Amino acid sequence: MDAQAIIARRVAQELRPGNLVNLGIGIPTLVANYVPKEMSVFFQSENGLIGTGPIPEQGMSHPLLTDAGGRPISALPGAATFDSAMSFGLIRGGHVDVTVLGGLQVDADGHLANWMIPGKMVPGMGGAMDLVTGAKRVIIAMQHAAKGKSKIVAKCNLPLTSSRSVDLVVTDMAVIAFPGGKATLLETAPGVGVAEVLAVTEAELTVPDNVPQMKL
Amino acid sequence: MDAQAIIARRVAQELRPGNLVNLGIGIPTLVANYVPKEMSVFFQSENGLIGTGPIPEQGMSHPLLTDAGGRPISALPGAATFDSAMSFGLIRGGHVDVTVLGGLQVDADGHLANWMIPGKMVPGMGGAMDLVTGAKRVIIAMQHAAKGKSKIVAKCNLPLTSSRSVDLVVTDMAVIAFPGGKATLLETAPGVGVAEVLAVTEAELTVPDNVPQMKL
Amino acid sequence: MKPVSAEDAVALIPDGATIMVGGFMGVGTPERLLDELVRQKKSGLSLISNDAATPGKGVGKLFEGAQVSRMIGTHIGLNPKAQQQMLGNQISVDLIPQGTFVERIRAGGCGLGGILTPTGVGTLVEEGKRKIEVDGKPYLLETPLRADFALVHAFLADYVGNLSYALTARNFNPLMAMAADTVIVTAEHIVPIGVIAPDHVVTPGPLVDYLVSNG
Amino acid sequence: MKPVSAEDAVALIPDGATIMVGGFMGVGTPERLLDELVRQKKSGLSLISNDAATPGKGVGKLFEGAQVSRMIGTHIGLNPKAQQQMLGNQISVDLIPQGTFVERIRAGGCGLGGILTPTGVGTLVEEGKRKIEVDGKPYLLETPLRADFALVHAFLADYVGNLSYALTARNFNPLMAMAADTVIVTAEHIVPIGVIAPDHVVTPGPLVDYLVSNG
Repeated sequence: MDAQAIIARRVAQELRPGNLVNLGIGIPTLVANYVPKEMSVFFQSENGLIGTGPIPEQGMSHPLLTDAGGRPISALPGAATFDSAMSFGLIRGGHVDVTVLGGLQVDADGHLANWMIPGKMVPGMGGAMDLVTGAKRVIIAMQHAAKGKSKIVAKCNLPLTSSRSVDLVVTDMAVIAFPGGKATLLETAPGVGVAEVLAVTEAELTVPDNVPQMKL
Repeated sequence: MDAQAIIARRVAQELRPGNLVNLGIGIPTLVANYVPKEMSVFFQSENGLIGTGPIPEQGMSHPLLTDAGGRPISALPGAATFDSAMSFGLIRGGHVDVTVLGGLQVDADGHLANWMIPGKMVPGMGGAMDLVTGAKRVIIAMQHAAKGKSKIVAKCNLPLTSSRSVDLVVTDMAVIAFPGGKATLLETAPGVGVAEVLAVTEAELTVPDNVPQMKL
Repeated sequence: MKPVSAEDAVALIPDGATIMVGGFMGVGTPERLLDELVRQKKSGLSLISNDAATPGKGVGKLFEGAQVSRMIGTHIGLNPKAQQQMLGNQISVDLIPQGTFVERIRAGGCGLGGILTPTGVGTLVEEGKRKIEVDGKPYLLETPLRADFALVHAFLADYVGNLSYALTARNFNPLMAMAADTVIVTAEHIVPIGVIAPDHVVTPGPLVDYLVSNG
Repeated sequence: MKPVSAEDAVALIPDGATIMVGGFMGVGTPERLLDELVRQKKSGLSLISNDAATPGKGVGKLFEGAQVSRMIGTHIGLNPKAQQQMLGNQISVDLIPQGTFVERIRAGGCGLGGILTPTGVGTLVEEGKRKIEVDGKPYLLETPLRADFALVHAFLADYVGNLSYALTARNFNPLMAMAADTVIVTAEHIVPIGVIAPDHVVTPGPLVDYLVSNG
């Protein structure tokens, strides 16, 4: 299983029947592929849709039905569309049960940086700040390290996305939560040992006596 | 013509084609009866409708289509319904061109009191404060005097409805505006002289050289 | 969304709960839930509703058995029972401008800390409120309203809880459906998925906790 | 509402005007008005739009001839032209969170002096903004956004200007239709009165100043 599949598959296990879920672009988008068919989960697209379905078959897409990146999508039976004020009312108002987003850095107390690298092109935060601030549960799906550097850092040096801490980080190596505001290693990826995770993690991790491996 | 008909007929002359108009209860409601049939004016009912029509014929009313007093109404072709946030977004946002409301007192600088008499039962302000604060043009339709006392007062002693001054007052005796913040007599009712108006008006009125009579 | 009977839905509401009830002069009010609140003699309720309707209609029913201890609304002029109880200090009543009322509910449902409105500036309404200037103009800071339960009435509800409303019965219902911990809905018609087109859904299903079955 | 040609509608817009344009990544954008803005070489525009779309699509068209001098939006990442012009300081860009962006437009259209949002607290976004506590929680005061012109794209428009929208092309359009001095609308279909049922009207006709005729 490649790194992205490990992450997406593990995150999918966090979703519960009936959840309203918003998936960010990149790895988070893949999560939808691993939700069991028999489980009804509502996916929101923040450009104004609940009930996002898979990419339509050739010739079946409609130019007025797209995801937040402008790509054609389909809508499932029971879908609902709405304006952007409603969309962000849902997000900021705590009606979105889970958001899954990518990250640049998450630090030891769960703060996230995922929208800006000073000195580089700043595309804009889009809906990320509202999602992290407002969703009931925030899950970060990202590689554990990039270019050999840990993305789980002691303290974010990139600009924060929100003053609110995230709830869970799922990487290709580990699952990390923040009980009591402390980064805690909950699981490791299949074939990855605790020591291996600690060796590539800049943040100090609390390690419980028993750290199971992800069941994928 | 009775007092109410004089007032309603004169107020109707203030409406312009295409205007979005909100009429309060009482005399203001009668204004709709005097709008020329060929003139298209949109009436808003603040419980969520643009396109308010007359009382439906016997057996044609619908329990889910009422005015703000809960009475059955009809809807004209081209009507639109919406929620209360939209309804008051229209009102407070200046999208209502004209509101016509009843008054208890209007004073020399155009301030209105129309929602509360201290010591008496206070029913609540409903939508009145938003209408007076937000509508583009506020017209007060009321009797000139009640129980022998002028309702055009020097200074309101009843609680104000808004810090915003009204634009026009139409009574059974006179039309009064507030150019430069000063109550000014624009017209008198048919058969009513300027002196007669001044005699029953507590507020000091500016009287131009020429005060025509209402053309009804 | 869970299907539920009116009886079981109302049984979830404890005495003393804060309830938001949709409707404008009883139009668009979930009457079956109010009948059940009366039958189950729920008491000490804090009621957030535009008005007190009329005796025997909508939320008006709650005043006959004095089930309301506090009310936040905009107008109670057409319910003599509610007026008597207010004048007799049996219920405390907060009367606020209607545009402010609905924006406070919207703020509660949309995660805002409040809104600034010009309505009420320079009147009795500004008492005790923070006044904030923006671009030299004064506004009142009005804070969010939320409830333990929202009792909502829709015209159509589909099997996943998507709701649409009819005519002037929409009013406060879609706003309240976002501003309570638990949302209970009655609908005139419960219909299969797809009967309400996506563009016509006003309240998306995930906002609805309980849909009262139609017998 | 007045019927108008795209050419005449855009002729109303002076150089240097502030325009709000509906759409999300070019979906739900009034393309004919943008084509006309390009053809008439309007310049120095202040653009309020969620994003910069992509080159050649939606508001993206305005960046090719450098017609924008200022932009307020939430994301410009997919339009290299807009990025270049931002990095080259040819345009000043205010990037703000999307939920804040739409609430500011709504506030502008609904007569609010602002809203309090938790979004952005403790981040770079709070710079220069008033922070206000409500019930012990900090919020940012975000002020209204309005424009001289709103360019709105609907799916259906009827003869009195009532509008409805399709699928994800609704997005910012109904909010912008309330927040500008002059509202210009294009619609995929112009239909007789009554084709859009009252309950399905999203933008009531009186909000529309000009409806662009369909050839």
